[in-house]
Amino acid sequence: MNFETFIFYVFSAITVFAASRVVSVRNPVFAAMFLVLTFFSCAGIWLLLEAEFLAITLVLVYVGAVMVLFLFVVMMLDVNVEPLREGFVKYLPVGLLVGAIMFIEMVLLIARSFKSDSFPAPTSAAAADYSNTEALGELLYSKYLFQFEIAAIILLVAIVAAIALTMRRRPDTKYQKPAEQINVTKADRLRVVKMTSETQQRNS
Amino acid sequence: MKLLYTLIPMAPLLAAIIAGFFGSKIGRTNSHRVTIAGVAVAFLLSLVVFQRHVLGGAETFNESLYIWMVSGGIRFEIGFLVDNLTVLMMLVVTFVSLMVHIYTIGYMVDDPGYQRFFSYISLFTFAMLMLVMSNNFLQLFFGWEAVGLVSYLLIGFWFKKDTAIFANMKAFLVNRVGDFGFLLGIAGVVYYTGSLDYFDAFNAAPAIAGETMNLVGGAEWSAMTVICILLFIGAMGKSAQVPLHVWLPDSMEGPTPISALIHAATMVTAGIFMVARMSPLFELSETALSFILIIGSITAFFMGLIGIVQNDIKKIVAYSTLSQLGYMTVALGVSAYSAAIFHLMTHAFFKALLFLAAGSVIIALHHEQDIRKMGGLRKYMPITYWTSLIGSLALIGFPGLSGFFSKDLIIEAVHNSSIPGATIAYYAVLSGVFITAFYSFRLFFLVFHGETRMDKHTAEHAHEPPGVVTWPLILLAIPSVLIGGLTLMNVGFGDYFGNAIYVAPEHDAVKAVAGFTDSALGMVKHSVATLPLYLAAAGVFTAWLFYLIMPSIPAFLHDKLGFLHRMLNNKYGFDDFNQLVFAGGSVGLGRFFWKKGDQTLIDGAMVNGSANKIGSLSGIARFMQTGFLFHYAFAMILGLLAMLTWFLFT
Amino acid sequence: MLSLLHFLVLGSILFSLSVVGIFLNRKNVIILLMSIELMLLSVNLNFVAFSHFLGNDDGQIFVFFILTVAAAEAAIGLAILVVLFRNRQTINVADLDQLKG
Amino acid sequence: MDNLQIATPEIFLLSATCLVLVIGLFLNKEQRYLNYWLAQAALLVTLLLTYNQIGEPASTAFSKAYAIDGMTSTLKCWIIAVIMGGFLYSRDYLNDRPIARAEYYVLGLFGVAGMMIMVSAINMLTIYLGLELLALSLYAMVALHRNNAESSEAAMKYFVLGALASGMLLYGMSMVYGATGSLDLASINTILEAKEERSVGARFGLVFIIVGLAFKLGAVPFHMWVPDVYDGAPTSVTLFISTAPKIAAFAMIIRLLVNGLEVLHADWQQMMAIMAAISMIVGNLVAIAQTNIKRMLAYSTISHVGFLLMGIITASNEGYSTAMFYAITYAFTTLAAFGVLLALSRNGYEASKLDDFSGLAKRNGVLALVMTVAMFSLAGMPPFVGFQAKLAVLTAAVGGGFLWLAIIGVVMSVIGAFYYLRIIKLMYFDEPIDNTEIEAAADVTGGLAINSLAVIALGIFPGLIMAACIAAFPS
Amino acid sequence: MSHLLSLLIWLPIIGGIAIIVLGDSRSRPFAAVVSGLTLLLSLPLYFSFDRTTSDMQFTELAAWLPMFDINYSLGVDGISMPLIVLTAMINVIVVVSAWEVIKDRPALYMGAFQIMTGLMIGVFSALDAILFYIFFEATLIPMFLIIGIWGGPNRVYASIKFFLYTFLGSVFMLIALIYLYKVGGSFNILDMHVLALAQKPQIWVFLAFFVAFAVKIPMFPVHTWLPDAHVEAPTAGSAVLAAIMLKMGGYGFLRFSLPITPNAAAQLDILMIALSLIAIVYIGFVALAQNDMKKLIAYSSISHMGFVTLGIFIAFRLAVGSTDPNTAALGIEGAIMQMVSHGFISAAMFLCVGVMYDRVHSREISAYGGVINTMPMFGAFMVFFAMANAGLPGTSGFVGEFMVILATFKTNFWFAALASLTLILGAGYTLWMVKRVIFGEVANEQVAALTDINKREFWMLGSLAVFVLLLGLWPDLLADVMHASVENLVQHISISKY
Repeated sequence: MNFETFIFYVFSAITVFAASRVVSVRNPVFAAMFLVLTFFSCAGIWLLLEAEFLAITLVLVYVGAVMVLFLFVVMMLDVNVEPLREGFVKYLPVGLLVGAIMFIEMVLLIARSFKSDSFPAPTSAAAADYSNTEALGELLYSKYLFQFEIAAIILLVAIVAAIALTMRRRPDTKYQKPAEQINVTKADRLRVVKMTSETQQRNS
Repeated sequence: MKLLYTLIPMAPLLAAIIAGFFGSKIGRTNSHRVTIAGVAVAFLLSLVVFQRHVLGGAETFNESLYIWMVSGGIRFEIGFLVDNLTVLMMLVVTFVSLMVHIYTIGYMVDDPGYQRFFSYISLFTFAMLMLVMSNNFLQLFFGWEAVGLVSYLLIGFWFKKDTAIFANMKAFLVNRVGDFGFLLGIAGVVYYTGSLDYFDAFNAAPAIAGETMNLVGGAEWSAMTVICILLFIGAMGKSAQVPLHVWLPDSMEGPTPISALIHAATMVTAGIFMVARMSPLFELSETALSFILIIGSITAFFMGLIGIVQNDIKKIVAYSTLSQLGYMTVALGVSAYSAAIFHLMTHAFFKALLFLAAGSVIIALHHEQDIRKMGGLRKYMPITYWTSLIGSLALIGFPGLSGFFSKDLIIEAVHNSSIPGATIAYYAVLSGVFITAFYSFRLFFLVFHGETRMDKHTAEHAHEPPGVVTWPLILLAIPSVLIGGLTLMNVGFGDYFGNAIYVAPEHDAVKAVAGFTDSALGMVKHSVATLPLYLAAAGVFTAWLFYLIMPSIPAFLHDKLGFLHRMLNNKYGFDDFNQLVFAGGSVGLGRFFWKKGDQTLIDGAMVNGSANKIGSLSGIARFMQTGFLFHYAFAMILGLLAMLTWFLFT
Repeated sequence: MLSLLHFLVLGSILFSLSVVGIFLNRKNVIILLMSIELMLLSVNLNFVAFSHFLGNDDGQIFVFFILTVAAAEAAIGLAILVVLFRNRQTINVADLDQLKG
Repeated sequence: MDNLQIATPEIFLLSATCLVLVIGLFLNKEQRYLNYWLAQAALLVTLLLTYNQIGEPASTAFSKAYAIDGMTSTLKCWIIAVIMGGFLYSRDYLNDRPIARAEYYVLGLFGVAGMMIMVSAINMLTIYLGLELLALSLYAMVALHRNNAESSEAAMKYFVLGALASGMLLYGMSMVYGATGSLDLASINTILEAKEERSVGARFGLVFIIVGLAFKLGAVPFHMWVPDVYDGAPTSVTLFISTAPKIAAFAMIIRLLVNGLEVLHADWQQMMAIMAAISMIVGNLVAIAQTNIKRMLAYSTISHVGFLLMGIITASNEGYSTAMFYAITYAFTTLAAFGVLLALSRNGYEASKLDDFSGLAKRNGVLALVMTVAMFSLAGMPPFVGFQAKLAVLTAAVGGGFLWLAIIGVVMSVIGAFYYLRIIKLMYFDEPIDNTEIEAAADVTGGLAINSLAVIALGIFPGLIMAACIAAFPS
Repeated sequence: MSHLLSLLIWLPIIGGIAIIVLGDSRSRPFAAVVSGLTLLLSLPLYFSFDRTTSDMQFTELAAWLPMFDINYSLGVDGISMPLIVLTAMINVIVVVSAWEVIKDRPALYMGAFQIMTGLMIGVFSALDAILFYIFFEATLIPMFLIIGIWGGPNRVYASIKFFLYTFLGSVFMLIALIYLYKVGGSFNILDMHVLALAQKPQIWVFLAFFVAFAVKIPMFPVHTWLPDAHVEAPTAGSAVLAAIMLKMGGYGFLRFSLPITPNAAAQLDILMIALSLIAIVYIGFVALAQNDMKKLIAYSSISHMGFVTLGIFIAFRLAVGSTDPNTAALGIEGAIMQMVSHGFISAAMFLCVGVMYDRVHSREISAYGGVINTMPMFGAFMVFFAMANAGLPGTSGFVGEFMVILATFKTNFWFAALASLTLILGAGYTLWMVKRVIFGEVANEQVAALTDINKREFWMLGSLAVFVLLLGLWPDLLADVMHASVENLVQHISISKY
């Protein structure tokens, strides 16, 4: 077992542990934190695979933005987590069984599909001046320019959608409207009511 | 010539159409004028035909009028076959019809359906003529059914009477049972001979005499026997042979003229005519003849018996008709076709006479038909009395009158026949003579003799009906007396028919009779030495004794032989049986099929059942859509898992 | 020596864990979403591994876009969650059963 | 043609959409109707631009990310046309509710762009992005009726399941990429043809890809979002989801399974055949029990997906063109049905119960007639186009050896006829429960009339579209 | 190349649409014009029909869907032509019958019938299988609406049952047609006739066709939609249903089952014959038990259609074994005869019931009695048509039954005997109804208040009576035109297709 392999197993262990905690802790906040851990360790594995740019992006974008968003929402909604855990134990065997079958089948199929001899590890490591970021950047802005634009649109959709869905004028918020305040006339505010005197009223 | 033959049936048809469709426009008088003219033309032209064929010895006429259809190599045609047999039938039909037409003027004078009635009877004359003049099975069946239709219409002529409309439906349906056989018989003829034409079929018949068909199990039946019996079943329906006789007594619900014309003189004899016409076929099957013989003798004997206990004047005559039809059938059974036709002819006259006379009585008594409420009418209506007497004597076979010749000929023929069953038949027809005489004169004595049992009012108004009624009686009485003697040697012994009737030499019972009678007079003389005459005399005497001299005897017998009386009164239970088993059974079966088969099994279990199944399945399937997001996700994951598994193992 | 299989198996473990997560946390939408994030992570791992072993950067580009889209997805998803919570005062999946049948 | 020319319609549409978005910010309540007209104008121009591309020779752009070929322009034209119709029918519905904002139209237009991208994409990445563009727009649109609990519930379900499906699709794509080393569909097919040992991995990925596709189409057992989303979404959005995206999904299937993985057709044929059969059975069966028309139409969609798949599984050009025909005709037939439903929902009243159709013939004869035509067409009765579509896919299926599937299909369509007939029965045989006259705007009525006439005309002369479908997949 | 058939199809369809568009006020005269013109146009079909050839005549051909080789191909032979003329005739009667009676949405009513007429003519003249199927199915739509909108109290159940039942049957035919197309490469019916098929596919194709046409005609045990549909349908709907729509099933057997799958007969003919006989006898009994006039006539229709199928499938026995092709022709011609004749008679019977229903608003037999007292002219018609229904010689009802019985006798005596039972049963249920409804004393006040038929009704029933009589007295008018085609058909089915 060389060092790389060791590192791989360490990170893998952390990843698997963290991922299993994500799905098994009771508090969503902890789940989010374990997810962050998963991402971190995964980023480490990606580094092993010479995907430096993505590893960084994963940490920055995912952990820095998406997971924070998750946490933000979790806290904002302040949900009572107890009822959400109902049936956890009841479904544990089923979930594990399904997961196990899924895992076994996938491994069998993967093993059948991607035999190591047909996918040899790259013989030589990249040159020292090779920049993964640069390589990706070049691809992104040439070959994948069109997709890049679409991605931009998708983000725009997300913005529009998020705003359209969540931004609201609270009806109980009070606003000042200076223009209207100035334009007020006497008639708007004052009303002279004609009424009979109280004595007459009593007599009638 | 074709035109002449065509004109004979067409004249009454035209008259029927005029009276039927425009009757209300042209009025009553014109209606009867036009129909009588139509029938008269037919009668006169029939005389011309008689002159040409019988006297002039013209060739048999056999031509098609038009091609009805050609299909499957079979020609369906409408055409005429005129030979001596046809001529005889034409004369009888047109003559009796003419008489009835005239008679109707008087009989139906008060009826609101006057024009309709004339239209019907003219239509009937047309249909009957088409039947007898046919040269093929198709047209025969046409006429067969057409007369049935008119009979249906006429029995139900008084459509408000429940009994009448029941009777007409019954008549039609019972006839249909006969037609069921008849049609199959025709189909058989077509199958084996490939033609509907009489002559083609007759010519082909001997060749297929040996053919057999497998009906039930392994037994092979002679095809000819099957065909002949089937055809005869048709005749049983139309000619009211046991057990299909049940409609005829009920048909007396119709106006009396049609009882005379249709249910005595002409239509009911169509079966007899048909079998005679088919003699080349029937001669090929002794079994069929035997069957006919048995059926005929049963009818002749047992129906006569019922006549004894009836009290309705028309019913008595009707049972007498049944019995006489039995005689004719017996004659057919022993291959004495000529005798059968001979009796048909004489019977047509005297039975029409008897019916019309009965009608005359009925008119006189304001539609009273119960003979127990008559009596002593002789003094009120002499013409009716005398013509009735003639008719009755002719019926019982008083020597010299027409019925005597024909009936004795039949009895002798049966006596001489070697067809299986002839012995029984002989005794049946012989005892029938006594019975006939007895009920005929029971009727006669009760109506015309003895004390007047009518209420006073009726008695005062009883008188001889007008000339239109009496003249037909007189005109029918003449042939009733004479026709037998005149035509015995020709018609009775069959020389007259020439090729029209074929009798196999070994069956020829009439020839054997001819051995000891050489003339009409000779037969009269001979009769003195035979049993029938004495039996008839005994019958008359017994009737006289019972009903005029010692009325206590019938009452005594009634008490002592109650079961017999009841049985006869119930007509051996045929009606009840039919009503219960066939009518009730069919409707019950239909209801069972409908409720259990259609509604419960097919609709309930299969159609709606499957619909309901689908509906409930749908309801169950609907529950799988629980609304829970995780279930949806589970479904997707399990779907994926299933596909993976499937993929793993292929 | 690390082979492609190592990484793919790790990916399949993550995938299976996400499936288990869906089964176990069926009532909590947020953890459901996190499970799906795990699934995406396994996909990304696959892509990166393939990219490495094939010597082909297209896979990494794909991962880049998946990350982008996932971010957008998360934004919209959480927005919907917020809307839902405002309407229902709950994010319990078991309460989301007005639509069924 | 160079890159930009090929993508002109999309580029225009996206720019126009941004414009609509910006202009929308400056419109006050009274001017909001302009959103509608702007969106329609954008679509119209896009339609013209796309129409202009019909008949252009096949070519690719952006490093083989994007293409026009036989089917693209036709499908896009129909997508745009259907959505234009959808906007027309939805207009008054939206105006009556607090959703008629610029965002609605903007999201809709983005969705159209996503669909157009899905149609033209010939690269797995592009397909994924197009798909997500559409999906994200739809999630948002479903939830757009913010104060409506059902809408948000539906959106939540749609979103979670959609994300799950995307995850699975992506997993499949990763495997295909791993097996072939390419994202480009054409090269994938070439590589798989050349190197058979690679196909095992691709087949493994195929399973996941099929799940993703099946979800998008709504095939059983990945259909469960369909009824709930159809039901919960605002009717105008339901219309949107149920029409054009089916065309786009069809295109996506063609791209992935045919352009990319046709070598593996033996595998996906069988899987999808079974899915088609179950979809037809479940869709029709459950539709019978529905009392809500939107849910009923949802299950009807599921069953129609089965028919659509029937054409594709034959893995023959004949089958593809018939499926294409099916997708297009299904889209605009459903359009008419939802158009009527929208016309019935007025002023806060949500027409969704079957009983809302009671006696419609007496309340508004034209609407009833349009609905009748749509229902008969969906039931597959001649002479409506639904029959021609069914005939076409059945012919393909029988020709492809899927006789058993064809028989299941026709038997199920008989069961399906029942619930379509029930609507007609309600409209014509029953008396109205509510007697208020229903008035639809003249242009809406006109649009519905043209729509239903098209259903009839194409039923009688299916060659008008069929020719284009055949040309898209020349054999 | 004439466009007569096209005109016959499209004139009523377009006319029908125009009627609906023009609205209620002008619908009646307009419908009269459309139906009259259609009838006029149909006459040349009969009079300039070439009786010497079995080829299709008045053919039209236009490419329609070239990709599937589907053509707009029309033509008639001696089998289809009479049915087209019959359709045009009944159509006129329908318009007349509804003239004053239909008050609710008359334009839609008239329009629907005109459209249906066009579609039905299309069914009988299509030479392309898909074209045939389209017309065949499309007729369901107007009929569904007619039953559902103007029908009786249970109309919803009846109309949906009618629709689904027949729809279920015909989809199998669609599959069979597609299969044949895939095997033979053509949707042309005449090409299918000469297509060689092995035994097994033949049986399956035969069964598929069987389901479609058996439901339509209808045969036992898939007949139960008919009584419901008939009972609930408005008068003219019942008339058209019985007179024309059922014939589409018989026509289908002749045009598809017989020539395309003759060898399947070797194994299935006995089943077909058995079902036909059950229809004749079993349904005859069921009819006897009915209390509702329309139901009774509906059951009688099924029973009569039993003769059609019997005649048709007897041909299998006779022609395929090649014992007697001539008689096979007799059976088939008998079947066609029966179809045309039943077209007139059943229409007339339903119209008769309709005449009474319009006045009393009841179809129960027990609600009537002694109708002839107040409606003598009507009573005469009713009795006449009842007799025709019972197969009285001289009316057209006899001809077909007679021919079929003659033909059946050749296969088996007992078959013929069972078939002949209809003589008794048919007369039984028809006359029993007549007895209870028409004859007798006036049963109640409603009957007493009846008025006899008016001129319109007189001409309506009268013209039908004329045809019933004409065909009964001179069936050669009809038989003559079909000989060549039927002989060709018989020759065709006597050749094995392996």
